[in-house]
Amino acid sequence: MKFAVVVFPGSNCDHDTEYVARTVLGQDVELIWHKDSSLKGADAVILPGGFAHGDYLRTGAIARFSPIMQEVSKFAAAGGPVLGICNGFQVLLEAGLLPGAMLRNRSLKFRCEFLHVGVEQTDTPFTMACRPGQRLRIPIAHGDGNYYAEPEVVAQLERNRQVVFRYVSASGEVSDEANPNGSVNNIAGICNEARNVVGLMPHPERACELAVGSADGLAVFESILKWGRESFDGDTLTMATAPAVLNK
Amino acid sequence: MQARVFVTLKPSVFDPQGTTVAEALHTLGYATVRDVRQGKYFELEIDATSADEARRLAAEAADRLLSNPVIESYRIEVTS
Amino acid sequence: MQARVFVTLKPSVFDPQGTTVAEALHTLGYATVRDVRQGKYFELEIDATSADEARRLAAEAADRLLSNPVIESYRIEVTS
Amino acid sequence: MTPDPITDSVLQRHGVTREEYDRIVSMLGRNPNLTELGIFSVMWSEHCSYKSSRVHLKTLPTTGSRVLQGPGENAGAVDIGDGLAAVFKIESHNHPSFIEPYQGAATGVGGIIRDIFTMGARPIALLNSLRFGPLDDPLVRRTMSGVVSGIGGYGNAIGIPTVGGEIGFDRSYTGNPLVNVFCLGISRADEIIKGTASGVGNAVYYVGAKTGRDGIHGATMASAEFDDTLNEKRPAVQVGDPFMEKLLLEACLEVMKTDALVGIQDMGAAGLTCSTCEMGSRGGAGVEIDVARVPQRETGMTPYEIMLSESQERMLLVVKKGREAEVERIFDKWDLHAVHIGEVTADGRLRVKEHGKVVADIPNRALTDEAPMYRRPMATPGYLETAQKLDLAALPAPPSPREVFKRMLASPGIASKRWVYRQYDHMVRTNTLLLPGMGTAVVRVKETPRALAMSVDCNGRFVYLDPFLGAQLAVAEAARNVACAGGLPIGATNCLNFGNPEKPEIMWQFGRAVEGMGAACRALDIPITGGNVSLYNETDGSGVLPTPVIGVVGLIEDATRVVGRAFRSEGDAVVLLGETRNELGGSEFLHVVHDQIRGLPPQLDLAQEAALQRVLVEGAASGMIRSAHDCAEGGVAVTLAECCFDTQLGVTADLAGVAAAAAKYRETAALFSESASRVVVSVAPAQVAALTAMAEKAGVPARVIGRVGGSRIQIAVEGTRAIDELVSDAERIWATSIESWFAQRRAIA
Ligand SMILES: Nc1ncnc2c1ncn2[C@@H]1O[C@H](COP(=O)(O)OP(=O)(O)O)[C@@H](O)[C@H]1O
Ligand SMILES: [Mg+2]
Repeated sequence: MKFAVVVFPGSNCDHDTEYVARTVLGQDVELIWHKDSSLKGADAVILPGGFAHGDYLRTGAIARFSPIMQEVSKFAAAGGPVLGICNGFQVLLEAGLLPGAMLRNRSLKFRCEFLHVGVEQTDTPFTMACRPGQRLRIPIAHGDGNYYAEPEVVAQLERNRQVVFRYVSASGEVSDEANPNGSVNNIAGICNEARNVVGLMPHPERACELAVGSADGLAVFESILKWGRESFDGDTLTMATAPAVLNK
Repeated sequence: MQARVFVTLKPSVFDPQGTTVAEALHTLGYATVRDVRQGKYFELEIDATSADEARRLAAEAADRLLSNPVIESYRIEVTS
Repeated sequence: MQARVFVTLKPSVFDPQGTTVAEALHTLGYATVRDVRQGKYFELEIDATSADEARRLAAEAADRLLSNPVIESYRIEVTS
Repeated sequence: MTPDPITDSVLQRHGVTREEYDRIVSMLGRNPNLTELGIFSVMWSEHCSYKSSRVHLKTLPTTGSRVLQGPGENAGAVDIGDGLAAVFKIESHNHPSFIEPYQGAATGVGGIIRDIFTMGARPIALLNSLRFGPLDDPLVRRTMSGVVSGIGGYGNAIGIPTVGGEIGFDRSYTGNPLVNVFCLGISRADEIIKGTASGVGNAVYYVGAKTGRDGIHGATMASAEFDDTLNEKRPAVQVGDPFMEKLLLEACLEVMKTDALVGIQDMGAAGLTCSTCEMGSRGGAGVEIDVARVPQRETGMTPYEIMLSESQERMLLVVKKGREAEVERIFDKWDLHAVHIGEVTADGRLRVKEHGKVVADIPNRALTDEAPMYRRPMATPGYLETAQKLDLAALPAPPSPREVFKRMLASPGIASKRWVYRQYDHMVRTNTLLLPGMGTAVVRVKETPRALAMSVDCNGRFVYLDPFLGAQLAVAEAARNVACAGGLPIGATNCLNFGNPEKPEIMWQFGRAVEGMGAACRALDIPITGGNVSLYNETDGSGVLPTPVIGVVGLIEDATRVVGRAFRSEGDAVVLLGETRNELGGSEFLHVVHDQIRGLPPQLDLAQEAALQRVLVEGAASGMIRSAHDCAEGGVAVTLAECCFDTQLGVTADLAGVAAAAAKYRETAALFSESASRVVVSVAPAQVAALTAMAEKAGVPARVIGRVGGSRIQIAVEGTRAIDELVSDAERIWATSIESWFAQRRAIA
């Protein structure tokens, strides 16, 4: 499979994401500069973590105007899998590809640590290889991860099963103590209605080798590969079949 | 011409920064401060021929960039 | 009573946020925006009997907590 | 040029003495104008010229088979195999961090990062060493809160992990916190880039943030004691822009891959002045620039202001003639505009023009190599004799061991620093093999089998009580920490934080500490490849504890054999390497229980220390040692507890008594003595014999003191139970102590 990792000025997890795709998973990856206007034939797009444009103004606010975002939107509209990790999630929110917005962490502090998230939905390209309810031990590292949406929007997300990841305790409970930033309903990650665009605050790419503390994040990347295998038609990946795979 | 844009969180959105400031003020003994909301403030120096033009421009900038309508609203003042 | 406190970086202090916002606006085609300075904005709801009292209180809060006199200055407006 | 009249008050404002002024006149063969005086004043300030410290620093060992770059460049470098180099340095930002904690600390991080990527290395790790006053002071909490946010705010945004550090607390730092930041990067050994200007006619480029009036006189401020004129000096604070620096970092590394670059240096203290004359001086060339071409943020800036500005995130480059377009293109891609501001000349002078008119013209060497150097008078401090006396027998009896143990765990110097490191992104770049709290900071070097361990250390109490020994102990501790993780110490950098060098007693502390540091580094075979001196750390005349921080880098050949501090398995044997003596002088115990800094620091046998470290490195490499933790503040008792916390495995141990201590302190000494060269390790029971044999062969005392297991920390002294706590209870005390000071409301107010 071929991954595109978008590089905004200020992205800083671009190389980590590339490393996982290329070195840990042995896939083809291309780093795509934000001013490019092509995704270079990628099968899956990842917006990595970091501080695009310094996160000045609001996280993700300036990045959404980058030329590449038009391509990302088109790719997403065609059913292509798009993953936003941390800052990438924030960009997807600002770009309107996912609903809601991010507020400062309720502690008002940046927070970096390993924690647990529960995988609630396994019909997205990024969770297909997970067991429903699977707990992943992966780290967060953000100052603005306090997910917010209007109550109706949250209700709709819940109804449509669009909450993909939730912060949970080590034993799997959804509790306030397990919520690192104040996100509504402990939301750690969501998908769009078509389920092909996913954003999450924790960093799966930082948890893909036991040497760095956990390999649980691999589940996310292996899901993409599984999605790829199942979406193949002959030897070309056809976006047209993607929704079918997801709805199986 | 100068346009001032005030961006604040909508009333329905919890404002952790404002709340913390309010609590800190209470700790410092300012019991009469009932509530604090924190927002952003922008001063835009604009080459415009009229206050209206400056205001229109600032509003566009606020809509497109300076505020996020999901959580924020804004107000504009123009001075010269 | 509401006191509004505007905290801005002193004119000589570098404002990377404002600069970045200005550049973003230029990229979006707003060439007439010459300069942007970004600051903080606080709305304090104060139980005060006079505008003067509210202003005095807000100034004290600004001095002690809301602004850092080394790099920032502030301005206060009181409305009711 | 018509020389401006230079009065005494002008000299005073520039921190230039009459003698120094006369020297300037004779070097120039004429009176300087004001711009030139400004240039001299910043270059001859303590901060840039090291005029009080150079004679001492020259005695440090700086060479070794692995040293690729010693002191003198922007950072040092050592060979780590596979054709790679570790490039590292530590630097202070103490004074700015007191004035504006967030920005002061943030720009400190920005500055040291530039020093590393300037050498062509990609920065991969940050550490910091911090000192504050006691936390019960709200002002101290505000300072600490701001400093920690600032370090995180910059490092997190630029995407370099802050993987470790240390923090100490003492009253002497209340008005003068220490903020020392260490950065390490990796480059190809044969592609290290230097800060050199050479090749007549080559272009001098400026790139990065525009120049403003910020930080003018920053360098001279950092060299002046704080007093009540502080307010006037306040505008000298700079605001950092990590986003700009991230662009600079990426763009510079990309430019360095071409061979279009001759040299590069960041504009740190003394900005454009320092970078131009130092690059010229290193290359034996001259540099001519026109300040009118320098991008400016404010209008009406004078040449004086432009030359002295300390605006952050700026770099000076010398580009080969004919390659300019190539370099400009790379910067353009990153939305940075490199500006051609001058040329390299043959005459060895720094020539500054404004719209073509010469406004300053000074021989480079007068500003650098020929800057004044002082051998300042030294005198043994008066406090020493009394302070070094400690008579345990005369002290009241200590509280119960259990009580002392709990108070020690809660003492901010010992308590968990989680509140701090949780605010730092310590995982970005996915190299961090031991996260903060799990042991010595270790990062792997991708694409090689290796890893690097790093530790920054200093116990200011020890240095205060005996600067020579205290500095030796700092080196020994940092190297030991690195060895605990399995790292062979291969290089070091230092940051020497002292008071006012014009006071003979301070200068004595400084001189003795440098001697001690040099002796220890020689004995342990650790070259010092660079560092930083921060003097005048005093507020209204009272100095900080002398704090020579050392940062040691260790090489781990096999990144899969990294040793952490936490116990790993139930049933493992706990072995104490080294010997516990009656050494409570300058200890955390005396500080916590008796609020005193007294006595003599622990003795140090450097040969013994070296032997211990060899055992640790070998024991790690062979996979025999499963966990290792240095005994430092708080002694064996605290060390054992810290080994339990991460994995929640308990321990049962029985310690030997310490005969030499006064009877009522024998138990205390066994538990809390801070004797050097000791490490608590755990090994599988089957490995005990092999480990003890290895230790014996090396001449290192090794004694099995207990075993891992259960849910309690049970420590006896000669069979008598002294401490017995649930791991979880002890951990709660230790984990929440610092955090509780910063419960939201308290922290901000
Ligand atoms: N200023 C700091 N920045 C980052 N990490 C820190 C800092 N201070 C302490 N730490 C981390 O907290 C842990 C405990 O620190 P410390 O008690 O000094 O270690 P040790 O027990 O080795 O003496 C270490 O992992 C250390 O790296
Ligand atoms: Mg410690």
